[in-house]
Amino acid sequence: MFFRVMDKDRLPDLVRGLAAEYEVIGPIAKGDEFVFAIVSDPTELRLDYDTTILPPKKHFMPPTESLMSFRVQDSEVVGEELDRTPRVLFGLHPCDINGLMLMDNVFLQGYEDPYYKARRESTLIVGLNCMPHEGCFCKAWGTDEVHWGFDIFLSDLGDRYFVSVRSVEGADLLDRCVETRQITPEDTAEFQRVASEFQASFEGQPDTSQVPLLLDAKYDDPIWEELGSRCLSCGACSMVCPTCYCFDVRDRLEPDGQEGTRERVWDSCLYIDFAEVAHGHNFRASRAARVKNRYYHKQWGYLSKFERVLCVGCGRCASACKADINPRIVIEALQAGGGSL
Amino acid sequence: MNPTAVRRLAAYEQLSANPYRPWPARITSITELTDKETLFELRLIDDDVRDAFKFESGQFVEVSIFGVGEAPISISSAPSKQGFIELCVRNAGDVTGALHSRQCGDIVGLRGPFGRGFPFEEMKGNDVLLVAGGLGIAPLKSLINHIHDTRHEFGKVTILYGSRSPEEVLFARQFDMWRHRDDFDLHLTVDQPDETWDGDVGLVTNLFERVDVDPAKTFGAICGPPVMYKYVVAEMRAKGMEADRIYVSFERRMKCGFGKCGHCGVGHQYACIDGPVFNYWEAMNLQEAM
Amino acid sequence: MARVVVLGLASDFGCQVQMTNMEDHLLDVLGAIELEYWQLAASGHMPEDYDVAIVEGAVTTEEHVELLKRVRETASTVIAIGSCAVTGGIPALALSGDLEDRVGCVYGESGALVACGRILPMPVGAIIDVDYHVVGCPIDPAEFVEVLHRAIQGLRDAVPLEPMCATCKIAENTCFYDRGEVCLGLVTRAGCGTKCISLGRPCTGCRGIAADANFESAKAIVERMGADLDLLLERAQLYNNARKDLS
Amino acid sequence: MSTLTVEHVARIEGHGTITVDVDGGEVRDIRMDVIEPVRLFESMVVGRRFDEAPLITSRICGICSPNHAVTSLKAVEAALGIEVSERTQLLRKLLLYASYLQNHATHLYVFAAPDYVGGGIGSVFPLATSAPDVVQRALRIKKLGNELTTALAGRSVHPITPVVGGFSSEPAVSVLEAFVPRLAEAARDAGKTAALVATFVIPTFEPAGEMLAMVDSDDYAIYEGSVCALDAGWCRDVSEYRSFITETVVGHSNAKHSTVDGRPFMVGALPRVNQSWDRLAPTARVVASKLGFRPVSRNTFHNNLCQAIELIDAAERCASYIEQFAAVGGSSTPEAFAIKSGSGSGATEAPRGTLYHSLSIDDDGIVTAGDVITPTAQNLANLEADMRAFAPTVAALPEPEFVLRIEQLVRAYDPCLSCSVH
Ligand SMILES: Cc1cc2nc3c(=O)[nH]c(=O)nc-3n(C[C@H](O)[C@H](O)[C@H](O)COP(=O)(O)OP(=O)(O)OC[C@H]3O[C@@H](n4cnc5c(N)ncnc54)[C@H](O)[C@@H]3O)c2cc1C
Ligand code: SF4
Ligand code: SF4
Ligand code: SF4
Repeated sequence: MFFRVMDKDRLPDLVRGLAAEYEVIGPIAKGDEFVFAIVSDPTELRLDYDTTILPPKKHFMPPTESLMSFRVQDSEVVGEELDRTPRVLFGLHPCDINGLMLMDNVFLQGYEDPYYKARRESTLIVGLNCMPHEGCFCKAWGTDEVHWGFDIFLSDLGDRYFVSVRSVEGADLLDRCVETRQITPEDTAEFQRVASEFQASFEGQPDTSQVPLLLDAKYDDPIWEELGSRCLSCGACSMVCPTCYCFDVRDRLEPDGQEGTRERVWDSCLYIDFAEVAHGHNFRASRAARVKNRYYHKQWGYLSKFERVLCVGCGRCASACKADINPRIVIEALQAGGGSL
Repeated sequence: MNPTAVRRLAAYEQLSANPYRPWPARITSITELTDKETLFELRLIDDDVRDAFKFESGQFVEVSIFGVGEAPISISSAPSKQGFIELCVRNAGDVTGALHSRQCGDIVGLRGPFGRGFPFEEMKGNDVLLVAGGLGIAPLKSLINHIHDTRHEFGKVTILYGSRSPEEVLFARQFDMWRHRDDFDLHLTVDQPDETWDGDVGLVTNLFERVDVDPAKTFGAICGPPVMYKYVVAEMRAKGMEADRIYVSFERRMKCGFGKCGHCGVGHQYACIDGPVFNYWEAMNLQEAM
Repeated sequence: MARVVVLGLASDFGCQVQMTNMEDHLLDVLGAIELEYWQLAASGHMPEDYDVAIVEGAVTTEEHVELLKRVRETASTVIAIGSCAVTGGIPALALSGDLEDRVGCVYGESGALVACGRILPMPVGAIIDVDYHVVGCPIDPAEFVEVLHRAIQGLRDAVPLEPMCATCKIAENTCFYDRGEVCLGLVTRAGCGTKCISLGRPCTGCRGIAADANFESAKAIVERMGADLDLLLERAQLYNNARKDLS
Repeated sequence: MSTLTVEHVARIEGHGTITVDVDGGEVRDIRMDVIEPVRLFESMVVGRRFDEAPLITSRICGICSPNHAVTSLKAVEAALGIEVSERTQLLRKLLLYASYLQNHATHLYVFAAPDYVGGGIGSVFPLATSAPDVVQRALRIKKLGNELTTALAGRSVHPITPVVGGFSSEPAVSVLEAFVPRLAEAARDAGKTAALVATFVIPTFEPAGEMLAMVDSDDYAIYEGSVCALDAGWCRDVSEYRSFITETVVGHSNAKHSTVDGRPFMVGALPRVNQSWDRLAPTARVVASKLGFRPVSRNTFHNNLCQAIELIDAAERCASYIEQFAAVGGSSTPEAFAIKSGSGSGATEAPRGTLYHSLSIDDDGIVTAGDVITPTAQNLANLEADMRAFAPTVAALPEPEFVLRIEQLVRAYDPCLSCSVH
């Protein structure tokens, strides 16, 4: 990794430079909130965003995507396209970059997922530092920082960005698109100051040190029933989660019934039929069992495989959940002995 | 490398390049077993893909019917038989129903094989106690046939198989013949007998009174409806078998078959890649397993 | 090929209009079936025999009841389309209060003349078994075609069981409850792509209450978010007045 | 005496049966029985919140739902004293006209044409093979109308975005502008449609009914204007509709019958073109004239041709509204308003004729009374009068021929029976 400094007023140059070669996707405003969307004009970019409604996973695994198209009559695959559009995801916060790396574990290990892989390989990541907002508990998981998983990373130093360059592509890009300069000792000092300020501004992060242990111990805790009675089984939490990856596969026929598309669509383990098998046996028939599964899978099951927890503490699920089911509160309640929230 | 090997390797790479992509296979034989279950013999159409397709007993394939969907189905034939696979399929919904309406010569899609099968090599030299309930016989049938094909490498082989009624006994004809063999100790039981039934009546667990087990040199293999496992395992344990010598095969909802879609979670494992065959020692520690 | 008839009970024909509103595909769809009777689009008589009956509209007369019974005897497959047919829809609003009063309100003293044979509105499923449901007011043409193909192939009915909020997040909408406004998406069957919400209107529940809705929790949410609970309950009736369990 | 019945007349919206009493070759009586079950909408809005009225009454008719929604909104706004912005009005007009495109195209090609083309083929579907270009043209216009309504209102049936005081969301100008070239094509398609309709062989027929339509001094009236009677020569404010239209319940039909000044009357494309001829888009007038249409025509069968003329007009007008929309400022965001008691009414010209809604609201915004008169309800008395006048002139024809002629007359009205029995 090496470092450069870029004056803030150069930002439009960088974005335009990128846009000449890539589809640039960054945070823009939608109503009172923010979304990642194609940026057609650098002034649309809202680098002051707190969080987005959907995480960047939608650009690697769209909510609905075609796996292949087929002909019914002779069972032939007639089309199978990998999306290799050159893209830049601009302005990702550390939690979301960490989220992507957790997705990578699933989709790039074991059987490689060609669709995910193609998008991942053709996408550059430009990271951006942030300040914790109300719902963040990334620090509790150690996902508040990111040391790889990006091509370049911008840290806001007021009138300039401290640019960390991680990849060759990142370095090339910077060279081609925008004027930067060498870092000075003052820049480094300021960079450190900003980083410390960031660290200091976290308040009341939950203690997650015992989470796997707690989950093991509290499998039959009444807390799960309480959460279950509230849960709408709506799945909103899974949709907005940067690390929820479950999907369903459906065949859709064209109106003439001759050809069709096999599609992958986002699914949620909170839906009632997620674990139902033929003849109606449902391995998680109760809402309580399904809510519990979300926590066990994320903070215990995944951990057992990849030595990380499948949560980056972004707080999106808590704000999407109308039933006020919030992992942070659940963790704190379990830590406090369980029994009720 | 010789040209054939190169070609096979290429086919194999193709097979694994996109694990979502089904390969066309032809239905080469259809045998109705019961009202609801049918045995399908399938052959992958591409020669090289077919040659590259290797599997173990207990593994499954995703059967794909374009326009309808996919369903995980255990391979019922033995790995020792190559060039085709047999699937014993119950008509239980969309895909399995559509498969039942297909005819000999029709083409469907196949992906796989997926999952962990039974530890065949490890079982060699030992006694084997296989317990099946209903359709659970499908994956065990592969193991039984495989053992049959290498019978001399195994000790005592006992099969306990429970069905709801005589009409629902799968592979009845074959088992009928086997009942009179002395290299397989086969016991069939039904819950609801009719006048034609001269075998045992009652749950499959009742059959345990009749079997002698040498726990130190026996492997257990279980597959059946979700409610069955707990009771069968208890019987095996009562016979002194260690948890790590018992293997169970689980059914879960599955979409991809290789650890991505998240549907088949059993505790912290996935039935598709960590199973469907689990060592009971592992399974014991999985929440929601039984 | 499946022989298909299209029948309308009490409705505004909106769903049948939607069936014609897939101009690019209408002929393709018609190529995949044998359309034997469709009063809206073609002259001809209802045939004696057919395979698939597509029924729009709520049941509001004794004649409808008789017709449906005949249909069920004849057709191997019955598809109910639209809220009127599936939940009773807007026509079922007439269930509240007294039918005679209502007739009087609209037709005055001569009401008795027109109300003859009129019964309380019901969904089709209250009279006969329905094999497939296309929900919504109006139905979405693409969803209709999808269900039609499922029916022709004999696949199972596939109305989403879960409520709307996940799709709403996929559409990246700001939740109405964050503004203190009542939205029926909390309990309404998913599958429309949250058209209304994405266009700035809260869900009015036209697809019917989701099979797996948690109505009790929804009520608690509305109160906690400071929205109008009465409004939630009233809105829930709008398309679900034939259900008695929503209060 | 014998009775001839045509049950469930095809290719009209709703269920109706024609009954003809014949005595020794003479037609004694002829009736249009609207067997569409009573739907009681006016009673259903009572007790609901005011903002649900447009949503509920939109379900009176799936074909002209934009008209019902907008008309009901006008009634609510009149009751609450809300003035909507110019931008909102423009969007509403565009919405209504876009729905004309799809309505008239559907009626002319799917409902009416099969009576005339190829010697009465019964449905449009055979044309897909015998005259694919005709079907393609029909679908093109219909699709454009649907897509434009969808762009404006979220879908073509039961609009989503029009709300009390404005729109909950509006399309980007660029989205609408993309329709302009297609509208130009649609105008040409509509011209060809008019030429096709002009080839329909129709009888000379001059019934005696009155004709009512909204008239606006500076626009072809669909969204606003006063109601004018062609023969009587008066114009009245729409809010007085109850004072000039008399509704009566008739024994044989679930729809009420309407009269004005004691006479049956017609509403729809023909009365509109007759009264607003000068305000039609010039191209529409030129095409109509070339095809030999001159106002005033009293021949009911000309209603189809007038629909085709309106199609041309609608295509032209939509394009010009889009242009105006790009230029007009302001906002369509719903106006702020306070809930208070009041009564109000509104009217628009639906494809089938003038549509009236009125509502009374109490202090809490709850509807206490509702009233709707649909175009078909207004037309029914006139339709029966026409049938009585027309039937004897074709009574000598063989029965199938006779029935076809009577059905042609019925379809000329483009009746919407489910609407009529709201
Ligand atoms: C590893 C493994 C091996 C297997 N081996 C075999 C085998 O050898 N032979 C065999 O026959 N089967 C086997 N199965 C089971 C088989 O996969 C299922 O029966 C099959 O997937 C059913 O698919 P389907 O499309 O036919 O049914 P579907 O149409 O998918 O119906 C089944 C599913 O849909 C649910 N469902 C049904 N109706 C509804 C409804 N109205 N609304 C919502 N949900 C509904 C069912 O409960 C179930 O979850 C195996 C399963 C696994 C996991
Ligand atoms: S579980 Fe919730 S907090 Fe954790 S990563 Fe997912 S959305 Fe964010
Ligand atoms: S968002 Fe909340 S209510 Fe919805 S499924 Fe998730 S936990 Fe349940
Ligand atoms: S309640 Fe309504 S607005 Fe909120 S998330 Fe659910 S569907 Fe969307």
